[in-house]
Order: sequence, then C-alpha cells, then structure tokens
Amino acid sequence: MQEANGGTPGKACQCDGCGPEERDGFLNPTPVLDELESGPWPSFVTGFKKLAERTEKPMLRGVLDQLEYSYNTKMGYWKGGLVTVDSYGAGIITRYSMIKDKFPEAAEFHTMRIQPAPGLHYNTAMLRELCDIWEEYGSGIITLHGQTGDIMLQGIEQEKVQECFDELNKKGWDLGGAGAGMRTGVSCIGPGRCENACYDNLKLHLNALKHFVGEVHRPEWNYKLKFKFSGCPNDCTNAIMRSDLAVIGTWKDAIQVDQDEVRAWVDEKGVEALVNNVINHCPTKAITLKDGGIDISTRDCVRCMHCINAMPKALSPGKERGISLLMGGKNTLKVGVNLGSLIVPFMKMESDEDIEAFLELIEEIIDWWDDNGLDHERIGETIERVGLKQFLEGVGLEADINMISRPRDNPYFKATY
Amino acid sequence: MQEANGGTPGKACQCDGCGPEERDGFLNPTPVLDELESGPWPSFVTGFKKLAERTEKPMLRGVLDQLEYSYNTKMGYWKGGLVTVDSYGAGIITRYSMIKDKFPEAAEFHTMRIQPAPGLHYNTAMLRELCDIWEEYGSGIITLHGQTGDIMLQGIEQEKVQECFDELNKKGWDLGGAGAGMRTGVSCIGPGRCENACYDNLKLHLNALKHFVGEVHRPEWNYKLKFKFSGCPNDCTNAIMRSDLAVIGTWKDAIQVDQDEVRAWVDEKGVEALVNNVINHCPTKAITLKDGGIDISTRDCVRCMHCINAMPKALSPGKERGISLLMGGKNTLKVGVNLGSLIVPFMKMESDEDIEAFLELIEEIIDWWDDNGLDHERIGETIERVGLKQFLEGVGLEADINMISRPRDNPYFKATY
Amino acid sequence: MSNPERTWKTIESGPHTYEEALHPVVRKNYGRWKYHEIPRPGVLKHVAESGDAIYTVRAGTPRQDTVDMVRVMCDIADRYSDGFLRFTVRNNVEFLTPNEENVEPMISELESRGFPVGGTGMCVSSVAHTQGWLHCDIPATDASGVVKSMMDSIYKEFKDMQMPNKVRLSTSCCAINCGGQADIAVVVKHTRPPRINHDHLSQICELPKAVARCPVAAIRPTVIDGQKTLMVDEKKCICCGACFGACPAMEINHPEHSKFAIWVGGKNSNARSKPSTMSLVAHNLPNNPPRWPEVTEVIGRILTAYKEGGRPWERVGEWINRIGWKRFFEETGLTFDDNMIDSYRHARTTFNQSAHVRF
Amino acid sequence: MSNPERTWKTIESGPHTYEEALHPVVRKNYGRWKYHEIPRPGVLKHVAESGDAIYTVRAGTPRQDTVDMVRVMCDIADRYSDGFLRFTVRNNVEFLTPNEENVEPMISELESRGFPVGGTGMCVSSVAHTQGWLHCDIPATDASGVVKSMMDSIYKEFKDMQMPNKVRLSTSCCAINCGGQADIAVVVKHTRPPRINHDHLSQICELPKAVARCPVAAIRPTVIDGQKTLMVDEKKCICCGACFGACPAMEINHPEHSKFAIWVGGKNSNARSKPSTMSLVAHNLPNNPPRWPEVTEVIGRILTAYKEGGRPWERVGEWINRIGWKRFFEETGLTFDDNMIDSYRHARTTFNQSAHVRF
Ligand code: SRM
Ligand code: SRM
Ligand code: SRM
Ligand code: SRM
Ligand code: SF4
Ligand code: SF4
Ligand code: SF4
Ligand code: SF4
Ligand code: SF4
Ligand code: SF4
Ligand code: SF4
Ligand code: SF4
Repeated sequence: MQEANGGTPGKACQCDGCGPEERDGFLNPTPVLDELESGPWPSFVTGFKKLAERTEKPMLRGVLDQLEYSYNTKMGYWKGGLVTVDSYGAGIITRYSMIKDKFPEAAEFHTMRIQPAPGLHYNTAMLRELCDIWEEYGSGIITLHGQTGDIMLQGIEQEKVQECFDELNKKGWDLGGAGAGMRTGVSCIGPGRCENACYDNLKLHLNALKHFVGEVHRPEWNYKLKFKFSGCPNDCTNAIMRSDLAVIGTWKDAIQVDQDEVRAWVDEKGVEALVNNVINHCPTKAITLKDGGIDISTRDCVRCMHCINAMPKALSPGKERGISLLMGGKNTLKVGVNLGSLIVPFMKMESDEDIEAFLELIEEIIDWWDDNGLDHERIGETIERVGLKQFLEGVGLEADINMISRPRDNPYFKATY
Repeated sequence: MQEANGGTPGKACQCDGCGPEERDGFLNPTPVLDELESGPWPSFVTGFKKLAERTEKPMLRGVLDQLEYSYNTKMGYWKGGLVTVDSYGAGIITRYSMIKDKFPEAAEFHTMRIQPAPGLHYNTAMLRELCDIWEEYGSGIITLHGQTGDIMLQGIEQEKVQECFDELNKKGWDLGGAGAGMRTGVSCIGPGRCENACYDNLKLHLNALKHFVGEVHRPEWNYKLKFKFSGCPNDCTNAIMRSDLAVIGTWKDAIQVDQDEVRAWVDEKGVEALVNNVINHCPTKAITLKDGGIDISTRDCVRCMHCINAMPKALSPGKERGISLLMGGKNTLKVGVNLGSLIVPFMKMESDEDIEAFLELIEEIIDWWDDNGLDHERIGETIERVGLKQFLEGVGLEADINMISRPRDNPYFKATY
Repeated sequence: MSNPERTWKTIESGPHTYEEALHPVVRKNYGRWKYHEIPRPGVLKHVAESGDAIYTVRAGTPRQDTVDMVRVMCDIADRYSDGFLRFTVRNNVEFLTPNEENVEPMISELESRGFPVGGTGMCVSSVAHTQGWLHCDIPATDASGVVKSMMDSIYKEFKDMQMPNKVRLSTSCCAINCGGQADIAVVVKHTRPPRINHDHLSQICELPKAVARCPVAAIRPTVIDGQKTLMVDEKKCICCGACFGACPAMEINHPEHSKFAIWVGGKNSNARSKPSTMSLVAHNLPNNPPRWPEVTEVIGRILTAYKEGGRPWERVGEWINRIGWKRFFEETGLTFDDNMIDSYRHARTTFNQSAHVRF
Repeated sequence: MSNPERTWKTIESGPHTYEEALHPVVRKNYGRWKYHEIPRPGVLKHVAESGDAIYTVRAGTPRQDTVDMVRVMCDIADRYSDGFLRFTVRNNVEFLTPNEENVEPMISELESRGFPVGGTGMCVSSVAHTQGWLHCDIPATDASGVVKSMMDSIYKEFKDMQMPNKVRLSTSCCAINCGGQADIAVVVKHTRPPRINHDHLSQICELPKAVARCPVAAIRPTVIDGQKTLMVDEKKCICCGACFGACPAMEINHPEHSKFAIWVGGKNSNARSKPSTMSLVAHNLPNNPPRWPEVTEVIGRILTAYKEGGRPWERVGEWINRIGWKRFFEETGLTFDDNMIDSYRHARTTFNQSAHVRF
C-alpha cells in the first residue's frame, strides 16, 4: 500500500502547501473531494461536510479524511467484521478502518440496514423520528435507499448499536437483511399511485417479509434470497435481474380498451404515430389497425405493457389480474448476469388465502433449495445446475410452455422407458 | 437378439404360410418390405427387387432378406471393418453382416463413396459409364446422393473393390472421404443456373477438393472436416449447419434495383403484397416504401436475400461480390446441433489469386486445429473450447463485430495490463 | 489391399470435372443469369442476361436408386434435354432444356415412369435421409422406409406449391442425425441407456475411446469376473448413443426402447431470420415398420396447421415464432411435456427470461 | 452483543407498515387509478377512477444523504404535500399532493434548496449506485463521486424529457456490480490477477472457501515457507475478483490496474422486447478521481448518439438492435476489440451463427 498523503487526523492541516485558502472549521482540508462540490448535481461531499461542521462528530471528520486519502491513493481502506444486535445474526454491515493509525476517528463506521415501508412511503413524522434517533447514536449519514431497498444508516460505533436499534425498534423500525438469508424486499409504488398495478404488491411485500422475518434476522441458508415486487411487467423494481424471487403483476384476459379514448389519441397524435409508436412496437404483432383504431388479439398478446404505456388513457390491463413468479435473477458473480425466468405463469393474488398459498409455495421452494443447493449458490444457479425439470418435480409444479422460450434443440435427455 | 423369421436364404420360400400369391422368381418373399411398394412415391423396394430379378445377383437377394429380417426384428445387423484401395486410407464404407450364417449372401455389402462433379451435374455418357462399371463389379444399387454429397455405390465385395476402383478412376472418378480427414464437398448449382450466385462456387469447390485431395484419401486429422459451397446466403447446401467450412456467397455494395421491374411487380401484386411480403420481412427494416416503390438502405441491409427472393426480376445482389466464411457447423453429437458462425465477413473470390489466398487461409486454420484440437473434436468445438478470440489470434485474423451477435455480457476476461 | 498385378496408376483427381456435364446453354450463360420464374409446379424457367432461357423439370427419386433407374433417367435426358441432367442436394433429379416444347412431354414421361414431377417453390420437397438398416452399422430404424411412408402420405404437397414457404424434411436412423436439421425432422431417440455386452467389449473396443466419447462422463471402467470392462451410470446417461458409435458393445439399440422424436423449426437459410436450430415437439413415438403410421400422422398434423396458419414466406420456425409455442402445441394437438425443457449445455438460455406470457 | 441491562424486548416487525405513510388521497383511491400524464418534466399527474387527481413532484438527491438534508425534505413535504413523501427505486424523492397550485412553488423551493426537479418520462434519471471507498470493503473506486461527475455532465438530460425513451444508468465499484445492469452502466473491471498477501492469508481466510469461490478453478493450495497458502494460475484467472470477497488477502484491487468498463443495452422491463443483459462496449478506462473525465466522456458520446438516432420508445438496447452493433460503434466512435467477444459459459450463443453481415 502507498504512503499516506492525507492531512493529519483530528486537527486542521499544518502542512506548508495548503496556504491561506484553507477553511478554518472543524474539518481537515479535503481538496480532492472538494472538487466534487462544484457542478449542478447535489453533492454528497457538501452534504457530509455541512453535517460534520454542524454536529462536529469526529467520526465524520475521520471518514472524510480517509475518503480523501482513498481519492489520492485510489485504494479502499475498510475491512469487515461482525457486529449484531441481541438475538439477530444480520443487519449490521461492520466496517473497521484498515488504517486507523492514520485516521483514528474513522476506526469504526458500521451501517445499520433498516427495512422501510413497502413502496418507500413516509410521513414526515416517521422520518423526523428516524433522523433524530440516528443523529443521537450515529453519524447522521443516511442512504435513501440501498439497492436492495434498505434505509442505510451509515456510521455507528459498535457500542451504540444495540441502544440505537432499541430506540428505532420502539418506533416500528426493524433491521433488514444481510448474509445468507432472506433480504429486504423492494416494491414499486403500485396501487399507491399507479394505474398499472395488477395486484397489491405493498400488501404482499409486507406479508412476505413478515413471514420470513426470522430468516431475515438469522441467516442460515446457502446464500442470500431476494424478493422484489413489481405491480406490472414494466418491472419498475428491476425484479427480473435483481431478485431471486421476482413477483410481477400480470393479467389473463383481454386488455381493456376504451375506444373513445383510442379515437381521441389518434385525433391528437395521428395514425402514423399509432402505427409507428404503438402497433409496430408490439413484440408479437398482436395489434392490428382497424377502422382507424386498434384491435388486439388477446391470444397473441404476451402482456408486455407497451401499448398500455403508450396509450395510458385508452388501454389498461385486463380484469383477471394476478402475478407471475420469475426466479433466478442475480448479478454477475460466478455465472455472469442472470435474468430471472418464468416459473409460475399466473397466480391469483386477491384474498388472504391467495397470499397464504403463495407463501406456502415459496416455503416449498426454499425447502428444495435447502436440500439441493450448494454453499454460496443462488437459487437460480441451483436450478440451472440441477435442471429446471428436476426443480419443477421437486417443488411439485407442472411444466408449462411459458416457462421456456423454445423447446430443447438437442436430444440429450432420458425419457422414462 | 431375436429368433430369425425370414425366409430361407438362397431359394424361394418354402414355409407353409406363404400360399399361392407367392411370386415365383429369383427373390425370397419379403412380405413386410413389400408393403413399401404401394403408394404414389417411388419405392426403393420395387427398384431393388426389379434390379435383383433382372441381374440375379445373390448379394441383392441376401441384402433384401436381411433387411426384411430387420423390419421384423427392428434391429440392424451390419458391422464395420476396414477395406481400402491401394495407397488410400478412406473412401470405402465396409459392411459385414453380423448374421451371415442366416444370410450368407449378405456377408459383404461395402459402399464406395465417389466424388461427383461440383453441382451434381452429369451428362448421360458419364452416368451410363458409371452404371456399367458398377453393374459389372457391384450390386447395381446407387445412392444419388449421400448427405455429404457422394455418389454412393452400395454393395460390393472386398475382392472386387480395387478393380472396380481402377475402372472408375480411368473414367475420371475418384473416391470421396470418410474418417478423420477432408470430406467430399457439396455445391449448389450456383452460376450453372442461378441468378443469385455471388461467386463461382463450382470452380472453388473443384480447386479446394483437389487441393486437399491427399487429406481426403489419407485421413489423419483430429476428426472430419467438411466443405460446403453455397452461391448466396439462401444457402441451398445447408452449409451453415452441415459443414465445418461453409463458404457462402455475398456482396458488399448496394442491392441492384431495377425500378421498372419494381413498378411492374407492384402493378401486378399490389402495394399490400409489397409491404406484407417484402418490406415487413426484412430482418433489419432496411427497406422503406417510397413513392409506391422501395428504397433500400445499404448500411442496414444484412444480405439476408429475402427481398431478392421475393422480387427476383427487380432485385439482384450487388456488384462487389465475394464470399463469407462460416465455421463450426455440425450436427448433434456431443454438443448438440451447432450452426457455423461467421469467421471471415468478406473475401473476394474472382481470380486464381483469390482462390489461392483462400486455400492458404484454410491451411492456416487446419494447422491451428492440428495444434489445438483434441481427438474426435470438430473444429467448431475446438474454437468454442479454446475461445474465438484465441482462435483468431492463432490464425492471424482480425476481430470484427460481424463475427458476433453482441458483445459479451460478462466481465470475465483478462485484458492486457 | 495392395495388388501386385495392378497396372493402372491411380490418379488422385478428386471431384469429377463439371464443364463437360453442363448443358451448352448453361455453359454459354454461366454466371450470367438474370431471373427465374416457376411456370408450374416442378418446372423452373431461368432467363439469362443474353435473353436465353433454360427450363428445368424436377422429379422425385427414391434416392436409393439402381443402375436400371439411372439408365431410365439417362434415356429421358437423351430424349428431352440433350443428354444433360443433374441432381439437387435433396435427391431430386433435374433435366435442363432450352426447348420449352420439351417440357410437357418430359413431364408425362417422367410421371409414367414413376418419377413424380414437383418439389419446386413453396412445396414439401423430398426428404433428406440416411442409411438405416439397409447399410449403417448403428441404426435403430430404417430410413428409406420411413421416407417412402412419409412421402406417400404427403405426396400432394410435393406436387403442389401451396405451402407458405418451402418445407424441408429430414429423417435419421439414429440420434447422430446424418439427415441434418430441417423444418420438420424425424429422428430416432433412444430412451434406455446402453446395455453392455461384456463378452464383446474387451475384444472389439478400445475402452478409453468409449469412455472419452461420452459427453456426460457416464461411462466408467470397472472389472467383472476379473476382466476389465465398462459400466454405465444410468443416472447420468442421457441416451445419446455416442458410445455405440465408438464401441458396438455399448448396445443402445432396442426394438422397443428406441423411439422416434419429431423436431420442428430448423432453418438453414439466411433469408429474413437468422438460421435456427430445430426444437423437440414430440417423442416416444414407436418404431413401427414398415409404415410408421404414428410418425406420419404427426408430420401430417404439423403440415396441416402450418399450411393453414403460416403467412407467405414464413418458414415453419418463423410461423411458430410469430404465433408462439403455446399456440403451436394447441394448433397441432401435440402435447408439451417437461422432457422438452432443455437440460443441456446452454439450457439457461432457453428459459423464458421475461414476464412475457401467453394464456 | 447480548446486553444484560436491556429492558426493551425486540419486536421482529420486519418492514415498517405503510398505511400511515400514504397520503389520504392515495389511501382513498388505493388501487383504483385510471391514467397518468406528465404535465411537465419532473411532475406526474395521476387521475383516479373517482376523478381525484394527485400530482407528484420528483427531485434528485445525492442518495448519500444526511439527517439535515432529510429534514429539509420533510420541511418541504410539510409545506406542500401534507407531510407525505416517498422515494423512488432510483433515489429520487417524490412529493404527492392533490393541490395543483402547490406544484410550482414546491418546484421553486426544491430547486433553490439544491434538489433538481426532473427524472420523469423520457429522460436520464438518477444513477443506481453503490458504496465504493466510502463504505465497502472490496471496492476499487468510489461510487458517489462517479455519480456526481456523471450527473453534473448530463444534468440537462435529467431535467428534460428529450430522450427516445427512459435511460437508466448505474455504476458499481467492483465487478460484482451491486448497482445492477442498466441502459448504460459504469463498472469496475480488474485487469490484473490478484496478488496474494501470504502473510495475511492463513490468518484471515478459510483456504477452501477462497478456492471454492473461483469460477474457473484458478486458485490452488500450495505451501510457501512451510506454510499452507494459495496460488493463482494467472493463465486461467479471469480477474473477476470473486476470491477477494471471500478472502481479503487475494488482493485484486490496484490503483492502476483496476479500470473502468462501460456497458450498454441492459433492460429489465418487459415492454416490447424481452428484458436483456447489457454488453461491454468500452474498457480499460482509467480510474481517475475525483472527476473521472474519461468515463463521463464515453457516457456522453453514447447518450448523444442514442438521442439522435433512437426512435420513440426504443430503449438503448433496442436502438442498437435495430441499427446493429457495427453502426453503434461507428456512431459512438468507440472501438470494438477482441476482448468484447464473449469467452464465458454461453459464449457460443453469442457468435454470429448466420451469414447476416453488415458492411
Ligand atoms: C449496500 C449495497 C450497495 C448500495 O450502496 O446500495 C451493497 C453492498 C454490498 N454488496 Fe451488494 N449491495 C447492495 C445491493 C446489491 C444488489 C442490488 C439489489 O439487491 O437489488 C446486487 C445485485 C443483485 C443480486 O442480488 O445479485 C448485489 C450483489 C452483490 C453480490 C453478488 C451476488 C451474486 O450472487 O451475484 C455480492 C457478493 C456476495 O454476496 O458474496 C454483494 C456483496 C455486497 C457487500 C456485502 C460486499 C461484501 O461482500 O462485503 C457490500 C457491502 C457494502 C457496504 O459496505 O455496505 N452484493 N448487491 C446494496 C445493499 C443495500 C441494501 O440493503 O439496500
Ligand atoms: C452415408 C451418410 C448418410 C446418407 O445416407 O446419406 C452417413 C452415414 C454415416 N454417418 Fe454421417 N453420414 C452422412 C452424412 C452426414 C451428415 C450430413 C452432411 O454431411 O451434410 C452429417 C451431419 C453434419 C456433420 O458433419 O455433423 C453426419 C453426421 C455424422 C456424425 C456426427 C458428427 C458430429 O460431429 O456430430 C457421425 C459420427 C461420427 O463421425 O463419429 C456420422 C457417422 C456416420 C457413419 C459413418 C456411422 C458410423 O460411425 O459408422 C454412417 C455410415 C453409414 C453407412 O453405412 O454408409 N455421421 N453425417 C452420409 C454420408 C454420405 C456421403 O458421403 O455423401
Ligand atoms: C436446386 C437447389 C440447389 C441445388 O443445387 O441442388 C435449389 C435451387 C433453388 N433454390 Fe434453394 N435449392 C435447393 C435447396 C435448398 C436448401 C437446402 C435443402 O433443401 O436441403 C435450402 C435451405 C433450406 C433451409 O433453410 O433449411 C434452400 C433455400 C432456398 C431459399 C430460402 C428459403 C427461405 O425463405 O428460407 C430460396 C429463396 C426462395 O425460395 O426464393 C431458395 C431458392 C432457390 C432458387 C429459386 C434459386 C434460383 O433462383 O434458382 C432455386 C429454385 C428453388 C425451387 O426449387 O423453388 N432456396 N434451397 C436445391 C433444391 C432442393 C430440392 O430438390 O428441393
Ligand atoms: C417511481 C417509479 C417506481 C417506484 O416505485 O419507485 C416508477 C414509476 C413509473 N414508471 Fe417505471 N418507475 C420507476 C422505475 C422504473 C424502473 C427501474 C429503475 O429505474 O431502476 C424501470 C425498469 C428499467 C429497465 O427496464 O431497466 C421502469 C420501467 C418503466 C417502464 C418501461 C420502460 C420501457 O419502455 O422499457 C414504464 C412505461 C413507461 O415509461 O410508460 C414505466 C412507467 C412508469 C410510470 C409511468 C407508471 C405509472 O403509470 O405511474 C411511473 C412514472 C414514470 C416516470 O417517471 O415517467 N416504468 N421504471 C420508479 C422511478 C425511478 C426514477 O426515479 O427514475
Ligand atoms: S411496475 Fe407497473 S405497477 Fe409498478 S410502478 Fe411500474 S408501471 Fe406501475
Ligand atoms: S401488451 Fe404488449 S404484447 Fe400485448 S398487445 Fe400490447 S404491445 Fe402487444
Ligand atoms: S445458394 Fe443461392 S446461388 Fe446457390 S442455388 Fe441457392 S439461391 Fe442459387
Ligand atoms: S437482403 Fe434482406 S436485409 Fe437486405 S434489404 Fe433485402 S430483406 Fe433486407
Ligand atoms: S443417422 Fe445414425 S444410423 Fe443413420 S446413417 Fe447416420 S450414423 Fe447411421
Ligand atoms: S448413451 Fe451417451 S450418455 Fe449414455 S453412456 Fe453412452 S455416450 Fe454416455
Ligand atoms: S459493487 Fe462491489 S465494491 Fe461496490 S458496494 Fe457492491 S460489493 Fe462493494
Ligand atoms: S480473480 Fe476470479 S478468476 Fe482470478 S483467482 Fe480470483 S476468483 Fe479466480
């Protein structure tokens, strides 16, 4: 590792080179980071610096110093560890500075992952409470939100973790996931604002994550398992790529067409726009131009959402709504990015029984994974290794042509004889 | 193996069941095979029987008897062996009956693979000569043609092979390939009749197979290597799937358009046909409807042939013609069917120097395969195992985006550092 | 094979030359053709830049021909096409003549001699096929007999041009599939792992070769009665039959357990869509000589549905891609089952990695 | 961690409940929305079946926020949206109000407090990003700094809606890519195999775990100075960095040799085309803090070409699929090289298995 060239921790810089432009505040100079303060986009550096100057938390100074040092040396200096709260095995991402001799104020910088409400909805009272507790125990840095959907309270020392958690927990907040267990979920805004929502994803999210709350806190599977809940195939949560269990709203019957609104749309934008921007973009040519309007062949429609997106006033999903379950999404590690694939083409999701049936299926799936998976193997990798057919047999699902894009092109299987 | 239930070899059937409808000729009864004599499609059984009755060759009777037996027992009864002609190591497919006790007349039934003229052209003198020699030494059964493009003279005994070959060779015929060497090539009719031919595939075929004639006759590579020569991307020889080296005609400049003929076409078939059957089928939307005719954006055209096929009078390939080389086509064994992939996007193929440059490249490629391939590994499998990039480096070709359908979606490579 | 009395010195000439096999009108216009038309099924008319025209009459053959049959073809060529003829890559015979008036008489004569005229344009052409029980050493069925049965049942489609586009068929007598892929292909599919003939094994096979041939490492060396031999892990074995090609003691063929599978959507041409491999749509059909009715029945169903539903120029696979696999199974009445889900090397890439779904 | 003096008994409640966090108008019309419009950039109008309308004002944040910033957002929500706000999956903050007259003042206030209003419709929205040097234990770069630099340079595209379709960006500080795939993604790409810190290795790592983590079996146990340790076969190693996650002694990060790569065409939505993975189009870009100009320059080129050439509704990958990769490289001025040819598990499926070719 390179030599240090950051400022002396804990006090204003005393080198010769800094000169008179040096700010006379709580923080040490961070000339490189400061370059990220210009430009129109909001600057996290400015935010951190203001927070530090106001609160004078040494941890903030130390972390900024270490970050400045990283910007100079182009290396990171955090190492992991293990910190938890009572009876939990996960939810805190532990960070110790590898160069705490240089930056003792940065010695500890742990993150608490907190599960927000599905859909990332807040009222200001909740949020202010959260801020107050966090300012009391932690650094005051909040990430809204982590890519897995957590509120990330970044920067706390080990000795304050339990107390901070207790205060948060009293206000209805609980830790999110980490390690080889169930992870925090993500939902799009869904029925909270969106006309496309085909099921109540916020409700299912809440139920599912409550159901698996033990597995969030005490991870003991092969590897992580992520849920994401998108209200429709637009998949505003990126569920297909970013979650092992992608729950995506869909419908079975015909798209609802308001022919008056279709006409209004065509009157406004023209037939050319209808053809070029709607009809020609249908992936299966399910839409035909008819009497200056459109005709959708339900049998050919694959529920891609495009025509509905393009004509939101005129078209909406059908009435027989529910979910599709896709499985196996994950990112690059080991196998290269894996998009989830369709496992359950359709399932109703209206009543509490529907939710229960869904959760039972997920339990079944996890049991199978427990039996068949290897260490550090995501469920999509297990399915691929063991075989989709074998997986379906294992969890008792029937094969459906929708699960694949085409039948096999090789004869390499053993049929029963 | 099941019990025999065929007729007694060598004489008319003497069982009780045959009854009076039994034909009183040279052959034994073949009641099951005879069911293949009805129906409108020409019957190979009828052909064989007629030949046998006329020539009274015992081998034909034996082979029909054994075939009848196969039809009854649903099993095959040939085994391989090794028969060659002087100084050759391949070209004869050797067949001995596994049940020659039962059918002694079928004891030997070897096939001589003969390389026809490129394009499968004949004059009747050539063909009659071939028939006469074959009737003299062999069974008189001819397959026109084998899937690799050979004339297959089927049914000869080992002791007659050399003499038969000598007679054939005197008339300009030579053996085709077998085993781990260069195989017989296939060409479409090309410039011999087709307006789409983008190079003289018959000439290249002749030159290439003459160039590798030693490797046809004395196989010593890892595995077989097949050439197929299609005059254009319609690929009437199935080169992409059936050959390791698929030489497919193509062009670089704009499609030649005869606007008068376009108009005539539209006048006859209508604009709707133009849109539905031509424009909408272009894979890259390179064609636009313009003033009731068409406009082709050369930059977007991928030389698929469709528009030219649909409007043969109006459109033809450009003037700057040559070949693409695709490599790696093969069928199912081990890897599942493998379509060849583009290796050389374009190469001129007009002069003898062009042919020489081409053959040099192929030599280079074969050298690389010799060094890098494993036993019984087709060259496409070797490329896949070693890596396309490594292959290109190995043979000194430059990477071209046309070689792939998309850049990689994983970061798993080691760049130079 | 060396023969001391031999006097002829071999000329390693490779392919036969072609110049003398080309009709003079072809030679004259070689490489300078302008366009073609299909005046009627079985007949092509090619017009050259020079204005010359040549007519081609195409007819089906059994492929497993005889010298007698070939001589008949020669007679016809001598009579109507100046002594020139050729064969297509699909076993059809073609007679090329510049004389339009020869076309109709030639057709009559071909038909009367049993060679059906057709196989052009948007038709079902002859079947690319293989050796089978007639000649191969590893077949599970016959090939010519299957072809004869199929072509009898779809004879009309060979002679007409009423399909949405060309339909190429193939059939193969083992999973190796020398017949190649096609719009609709009929290929043997073994269902039972090979039984090892331990008595023969060590005499006729190189053990390591057989082991190396297995794509899934299901074959292991073992010792039985003190003799080195092989065993097959039936759990792993995918019944590909590759070992049988290397070693005849790996007995994969079985009168009952070697079945037929039907594949669709293979396309080799680059027209419109890229070439594509074919997909499994039926299997476990019995090997039922001499007429294989179960096989021809499935072929018929697929052709009927395609003929009805395909749009002009759509090949079988393109038609299916448009209507979707779900509808393909509905319209043909075939049954999708879990064995059709890919489980081989690139299986992942065939999973439906989307929420696109059809009901 | 057990604390004997603790009095509070944990309630394992999981996610926070949402009912009380929904605006009353949302609660009333929950699940009964009819359509939406985008009256201007940064503002959505959703109309319910009941006739109620709710306006959303969306603004960018640095994501790495502070309690101070969040309190400012709360102030704004209290003033203009009845005390309700939410965040999008892309780190934007949203204020929902039924009062149209609140929209303009709210926008002014947001802008004046430094939160740019925009991110709706056919724009470039905020960047999905990760931890980097700020917090992660395995990063080769920072994430927030890269994002700030990128967004500064394309600020206008966040506030406008002039792209052919939505453009999603992401950036990640190691090859694991917690930022996920996107229309355009910026991800660290290591170029040098890990150097092993043998002193640390045995103390801090379980050797078999590190060995198991390697996707290409490049890590082997070895003994150095009598101590059990590991070695990397540099020929095999694909510089993925997976071992470093399991064992910090496998030092993959390097100030010079850890570079940036740019990826395009990732699409997760099912609209029109199926979702697709992204492709590598530039690499070996230097890790150049604090402003990474080489990276933002490439992003700019791609956006410019897409903005110009994309047709309405075409996402970046769909645009490229239409014009072809060859033209993509031409129009962006980027250079295709042989490292972009796939060499991993399903490489075969990315070869151009056709004669389709562009010149
Ligand atoms: C914090 C976060 C990035 C962020 O700034 O938002 C993050 C940070 C880390 N991720 Fe991640 N991942 C985060 C979302 C993701 C996502 C996106 C998602 O969930 O939607 C992915 C891609 C989707 C997926 O699940 O594959 C992701 C794929 C990974 C992987 C690779 C997993 C794989 O199988 O490919 C690892 C490596 C591992 O698990 O061993 C990983 C590991 C890590 C670790 C724990 C690195 C490590 O092993 O020490 C990082 C801790 C950083 C830190 O100091 O906090 N992280 N990680 C995200 C979690 C915040 C939250 O809880 O809300
Ligand atoms: C005769 C023929 C079928 C026919 O009736 O037309 C044939 C027959 C045999 N093929 Fe074939 N193949 C024939 C064309 C093909 C084709 C098609 C082509 O060449 O266009 C293929 C698929 C394309 C390809 O090359 O992959 C083909 C793929 C195979 C394979 C699998 C190769 C692979 O790598 O996948 C084998 C097995 C092997 O080589 O070990 C094989 C092996 C065989 C053997 C030699 C079986 C054996 O190992 O003993 C067969 C000998 C049959 C016999 O008794 O004559 N045959 N074989 C064709 C050769 C005739 C000719 O010379 O004209
Ligand atoms: C004679 C023959 C070449 C030869 O030298 O033997 C040939 C000749 C012609 N082919 Fe072909 N094709 C011939 C086998 C093929 C094959 C290979 C095969 O059948 O095994 C293919 C690839 C099949 C595949 O994709 O699997 C083939 C794919 C085409 C196509 C592309 C069809 C498509 O749309 O996908 C065309 C274009 C067309 O139909 O206009 C074509 C067009 C033609 C044209 C029209 C070319 C021309 O302008 O002369 C010729 C007359 C076609 C006709 O019969 O209507 N030819 N053609 C072959 C006749 C086979 C037969 O007897 O049935
Ligand atoms: C607020 C948010 C969901 C949430 O709960 O947070 C959301 C909200 C809407 N999305 Fe989305 N999408 C949101 C993230 C996404 C994502 C995920 C992401 O950005 O990481 C995707 C998938 C991206 C991908 O494919 O990689 C996404 C793919 C879509 C699409 C499909 C676009 C396409 O053509 O491919 C639509 C349809 C449309 O644009 O009309 C859509 C449409 C919409 C609509 C119009 C739905 C509606 O009727 O209300 C919403 C307003 C969109 C707008 O901003 O113009 N939303 N949307 C997310 C806002 C992110 C942001 O701040 O920029
Ligand atoms: S995923 Fe569908 S339901 Fe959810 S916000 Fe996006 S468009 Fe609306
Ligand atoms: S939802 Fe998609 S597939 Fe269905 S009709 Fe509309 S555009 Fe076509
Ligand atoms: S491949 Fe092309 S040149 Fe050859 S016969 Fe077919 S259409 Fe003509
Ligand atoms: S040859 Fe094919 S790609 Fe080119 S313009 Fe014609 S139809 Fe389009
Ligand atoms: S398909 Fe199999 S059985 Fe038939 S000829 Fe080819 S190798 Fe022989
Ligand atoms: S049949 Fe195939 S999979 Fe089975 S043992 Fe033989 S080679 Fe292996
Ligand atoms: S992308 Fe890598 S370095 Fe960045 S947060 Fe995720 S695991 Fe850490
Ligand atoms: S960087 Fe990746 S490929 Fe290289 S040794 Fe580590 S785990 Fe293996």
